[in-house]
Amino acid sequence: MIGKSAIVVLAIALVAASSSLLAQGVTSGLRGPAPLNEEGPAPPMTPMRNTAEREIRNYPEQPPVIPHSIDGYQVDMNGNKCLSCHARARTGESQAPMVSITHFMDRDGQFLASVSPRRYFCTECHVPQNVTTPPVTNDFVDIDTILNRPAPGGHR
Amino acid sequence: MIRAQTTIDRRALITGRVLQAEPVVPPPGGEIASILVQTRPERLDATEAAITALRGCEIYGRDEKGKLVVVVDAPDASSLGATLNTISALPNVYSASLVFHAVDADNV
Amino acid sequence: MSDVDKAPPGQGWFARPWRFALELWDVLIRPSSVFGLGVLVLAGFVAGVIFWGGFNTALELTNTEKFCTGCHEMRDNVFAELKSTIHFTNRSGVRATCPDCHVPHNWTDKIARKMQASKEVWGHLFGSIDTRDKFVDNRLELALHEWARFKANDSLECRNCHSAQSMDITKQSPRASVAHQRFLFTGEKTCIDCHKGIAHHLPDMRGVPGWQ
Amino acid sequence: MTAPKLDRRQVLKLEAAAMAALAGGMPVAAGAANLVTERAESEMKWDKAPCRFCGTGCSVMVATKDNRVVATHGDIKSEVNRGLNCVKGYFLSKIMYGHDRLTKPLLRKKDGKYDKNGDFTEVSWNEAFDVMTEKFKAALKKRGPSGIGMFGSGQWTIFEGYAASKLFKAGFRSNNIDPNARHCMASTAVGFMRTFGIDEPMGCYDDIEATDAFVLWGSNMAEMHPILWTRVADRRLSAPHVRVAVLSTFEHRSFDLADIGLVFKPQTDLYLLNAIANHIVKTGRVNKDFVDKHTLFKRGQTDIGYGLRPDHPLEKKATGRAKAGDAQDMTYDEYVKFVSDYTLEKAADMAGVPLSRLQALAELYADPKVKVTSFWTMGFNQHTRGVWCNNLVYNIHLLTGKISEPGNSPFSLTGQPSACGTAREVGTFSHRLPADMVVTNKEHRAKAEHIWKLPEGTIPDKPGYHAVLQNRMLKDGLLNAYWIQVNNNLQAAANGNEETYPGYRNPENFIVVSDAYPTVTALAADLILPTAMWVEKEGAYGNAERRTHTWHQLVSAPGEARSDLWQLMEFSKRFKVEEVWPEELIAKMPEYRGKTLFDVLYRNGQVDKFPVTDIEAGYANDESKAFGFYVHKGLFEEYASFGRGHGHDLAPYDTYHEVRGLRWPVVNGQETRWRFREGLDPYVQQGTGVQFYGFPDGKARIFALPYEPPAESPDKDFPFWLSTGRVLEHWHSGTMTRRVPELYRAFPEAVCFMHPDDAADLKLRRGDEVRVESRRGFIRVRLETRGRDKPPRGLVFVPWFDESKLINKVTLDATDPISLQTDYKKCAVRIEKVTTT
Repeated sequence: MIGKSAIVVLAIALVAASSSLLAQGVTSGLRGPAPLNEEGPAPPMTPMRNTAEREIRNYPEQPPVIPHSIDGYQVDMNGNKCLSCHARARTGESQAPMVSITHFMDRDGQFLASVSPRRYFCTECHVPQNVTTPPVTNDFVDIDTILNRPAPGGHR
Repeated sequence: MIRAQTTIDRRALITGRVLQAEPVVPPPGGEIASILVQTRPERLDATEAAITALRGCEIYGRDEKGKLVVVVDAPDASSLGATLNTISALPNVYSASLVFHAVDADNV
Repeated sequence: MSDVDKAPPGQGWFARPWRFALELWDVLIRPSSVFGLGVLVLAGFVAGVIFWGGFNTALELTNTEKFCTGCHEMRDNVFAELKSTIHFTNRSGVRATCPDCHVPHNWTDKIARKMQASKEVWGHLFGSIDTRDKFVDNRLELALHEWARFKANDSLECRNCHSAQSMDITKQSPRASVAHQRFLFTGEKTCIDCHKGIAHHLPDMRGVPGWQ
Repeated sequence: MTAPKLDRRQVLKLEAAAMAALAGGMPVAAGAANLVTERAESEMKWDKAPCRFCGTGCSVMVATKDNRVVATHGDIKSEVNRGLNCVKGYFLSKIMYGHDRLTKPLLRKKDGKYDKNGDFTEVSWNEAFDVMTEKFKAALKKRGPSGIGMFGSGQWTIFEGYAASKLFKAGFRSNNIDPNARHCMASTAVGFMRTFGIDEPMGCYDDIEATDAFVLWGSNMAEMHPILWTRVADRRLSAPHVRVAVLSTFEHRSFDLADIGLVFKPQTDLYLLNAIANHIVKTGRVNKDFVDKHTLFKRGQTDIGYGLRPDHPLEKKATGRAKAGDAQDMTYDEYVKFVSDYTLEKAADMAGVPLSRLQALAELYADPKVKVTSFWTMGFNQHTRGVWCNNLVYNIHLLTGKISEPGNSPFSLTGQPSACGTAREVGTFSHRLPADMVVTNKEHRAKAEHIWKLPEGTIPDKPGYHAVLQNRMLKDGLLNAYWIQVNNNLQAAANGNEETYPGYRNPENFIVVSDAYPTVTALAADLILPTAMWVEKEGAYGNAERRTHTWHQLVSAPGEARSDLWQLMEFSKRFKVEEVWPEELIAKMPEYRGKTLFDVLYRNGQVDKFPVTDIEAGYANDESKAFGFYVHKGLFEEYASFGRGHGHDLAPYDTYHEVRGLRWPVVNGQETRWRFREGLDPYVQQGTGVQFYGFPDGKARIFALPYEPPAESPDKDFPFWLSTGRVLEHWHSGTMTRRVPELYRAFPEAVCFMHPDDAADLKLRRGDEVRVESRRGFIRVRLETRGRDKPPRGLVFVPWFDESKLINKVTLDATDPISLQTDYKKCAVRIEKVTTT
């Protein structure tokens, strides 16, 4: 399946490259092979990563990405599906990681008994991940790599 | 508290870690948090002493205007919360704000 | 029949059918002089099958998604919500229709549920849920009924398709696999305990066990 | 086993301590002695900077080590975000490190010299500027100042926008400079000027914690202004009496918090707004005292057209086109009669919304006891009647007197980090000058010329080409040398297939693009200049609540990348006054003879007033090092002199490096949170109570403006409405966010959101590849019938962040005729399945 679509993409790339009047020494991986005045095919939609493994973070302040699918999760005035597993009172049963207690602080720094309403909409900061490889890589280097030391808090 | 688990942990089963020789233990506590405490400047020493006496609390900074940087190392989140509440309830403490929280969960 | 036809006009609405009934009774208790007993028994059986079949067909007609979504209350609210869920579209195209989940499959429960449903017809006629806002106001009550039913019958309608026995946990995501082993297979929880809101939007969940 | 673990925990504790010390503004003292070495070696430097993305203007703390950004997090000291960031903000640390960062100038060359159809070839800055200078001089010679132009941005720093505006309007004497804020904020800016005579919101974000009701008009704050949404959610969920109303043409994430959700038919917002005003009048809830004292009534020009090319049939038949912005005086009674046609019943019917909900919404505004904050963004602004929408929502707030006090606030949110700070306040629009002045006003020009020490008559008196017109002029070959900075207009401008792309590739034109990455706009250019971004330079932004905030340069730009500011100033050295000014102008100031534009504009005794030693110790400043003076401070102070004493007062430059921004006017060191109200705004005269001092009479304008249909509506050939917009995880054209792996994976490619029943009718299913096609162009995209956006039947939504699916080839370049801003929310398309061969 993947191989097949890769061949299709490659073929289109070849056609595009040979037919384009604008032979460009610079390309954009994000644009893909289609010339600017044409539109290429849309690759198939990718599934959400759906595991229980936590992703490594680059620094402690980075919000963890969601390693599982949240398709159909309701987070609104009626209820918060995320908290039905990740809330402090629920983690014993669900075995899900508890929300960090930083989430219990309100805007004025007061410590509340439960998650602060300002943090209610989880997906403002935590996002699920599609199973796909970004066409452009990123050269960010974290402090631990710079200092060549073990990550001070890889898993949180 | 850390205790060795005798039965097979399901998570370990799923992740395949059950095959490793080491006994599977629940993640060691290691809840690290820093708390910024504002106290009455003239009672700074007393407050500092009171906080140092609390389990897992260390003072990492102080300033004469009555501020203290407290780093807490707690075994779990609820004792962290308890510590925070204890500090804010100390006499002469105006406010105790949690600034940073992370879990040093070494389960690799 | 001829008597009825000849009945003088102007007689009361009660007298006519009454006389007809008496006459019919007369005919029915008189032994047949034309058909044999076997024929009669067989005919009675066939008639019974037809009658029963008709009843059941009619009942089953009310047991289709088309019937359910014939009312706008259902079509514009719960059915519209279903459309964006896994029970409407999924990888294998096996989908659940309204009665699959909401009508008990065994007969006595089904009839009981159908009798309850007459209340919904009443509600439709009198417009108790004729706007989205009214539906939303009543959502908690409606949902509580269904949750209670699922809880009481151990999520029977779920299990008609999702048999715990037939689950291959190696094909499930790690999270689902762990949860099913721990709660479902041990009987500690039933499907609806964790899967509320899987096919429709949730009502206000404050106070519902397991929710914040 | 145990040794490395101990280290890890200690490192973590040190980080925790550093964070708390930072929050408390204290130096970090070492903990246990054995940690000192570890600390010294591992210490990161933490500095503040505003977020690079939207107009919310969150402050972030940026950690650097060895000349690299290694971490970022929300700034606890910032009033705006109090320690929070949205997912984009948390990943700011990675935006500069996309693997394909541009590090050398690239020129299209064939056989060793420039050729429009050549391949991009690395060249030196010198060669790049040589060719560019030649092309600009040729265009100036051929067509005069109208032959050159620039397209800038609300992402320019204040210094960059100011330097560019000065270079073009004064140096080259061309008003053909416009920011991409034209696509974003123009309707709001013009709306403010029209109603209040002065730009930008009277309130501030503090309104959120003070209000009883939020009304979102065409704003999906949950995705586009996430941190403000956390404040709205906080307010709604912690104060049970608070209500949230959300209005949109499709259901989106903000509806998750809505008490009153209204999905209305496109364009009928005009109807709803007038109906609410009518409801207020009819139910006797007009605040008569306020209206009498502080407002005037105006009847606006109608039938004003759609900003299309003049030969378009719609323009030919629009009778009010020539005087679109005009208005006549009217009385209160005439206004009452005008709105009486707009009943709630009719409006509900027109808009296709439940009457009960519309009544509930109208009551929020009408009830004198309920404080209301209205928020709006692109649903109002990207609208062929965008200025009208802005005026109409002010009507409602003015009729009830719910304005200029905590919690009562009509508030336009901005999309870009410095749409307010740079585009509007600096005045980089083709018709504006700093501090709300305009090029068409002789006194305003004279004032600018005076401050800039230029001869009278330097600044041209006609507005230049605005954003959409620039593309048309490029295509028509009337604009021949064109410089684009900090934006991606090939992806962003509507009708890209018929206007933008042919314009850029027109053989008569030379297109320069300054960018950090090879965007589609850069790929369509002739010269690409590698550009420093965000904390690779010193900067200043102005957010949506009038907050000006600055940052220091924290790391160096990679390779030969240079900031936009350096590029502008360096380029100005290549023009002698004689080459760009007519003799009679030079004769007025002969001392400028023989000087370069750099000398005249930036070495004028003001911009170069502050020595490099004024730069705070410990910070690099590449531009100042290059030019030999503290460029940023000089530009800022000269710019600030426009507004000081005129309601736009800025604090001394150095102050901004110490604080998390200040909201102008800053008078006697105090920022202003609510304008126009006595006691809250120092500019309001004592005894007036409220004074809308933007107009000399101190009164705001209430406008009678009718419903008029959109430029293009669905028909049998093109049966669907197309609305475009953004998603949470990507910012604008995705240039930065799609290069962050976590954000890319969160929303990898654009999809077409459609109602499941529409999909079923078309025999389409989720995941099918479809063509979204209009009269102008098409794209191919996958169909989505689930997920965060839920369009009603008959409407599809396609986000525009994905450069592999240029949805703006499909959109229509119709604009609001007054603000000249494009309507990206309404055009007609058809959806067809792509049959794979």
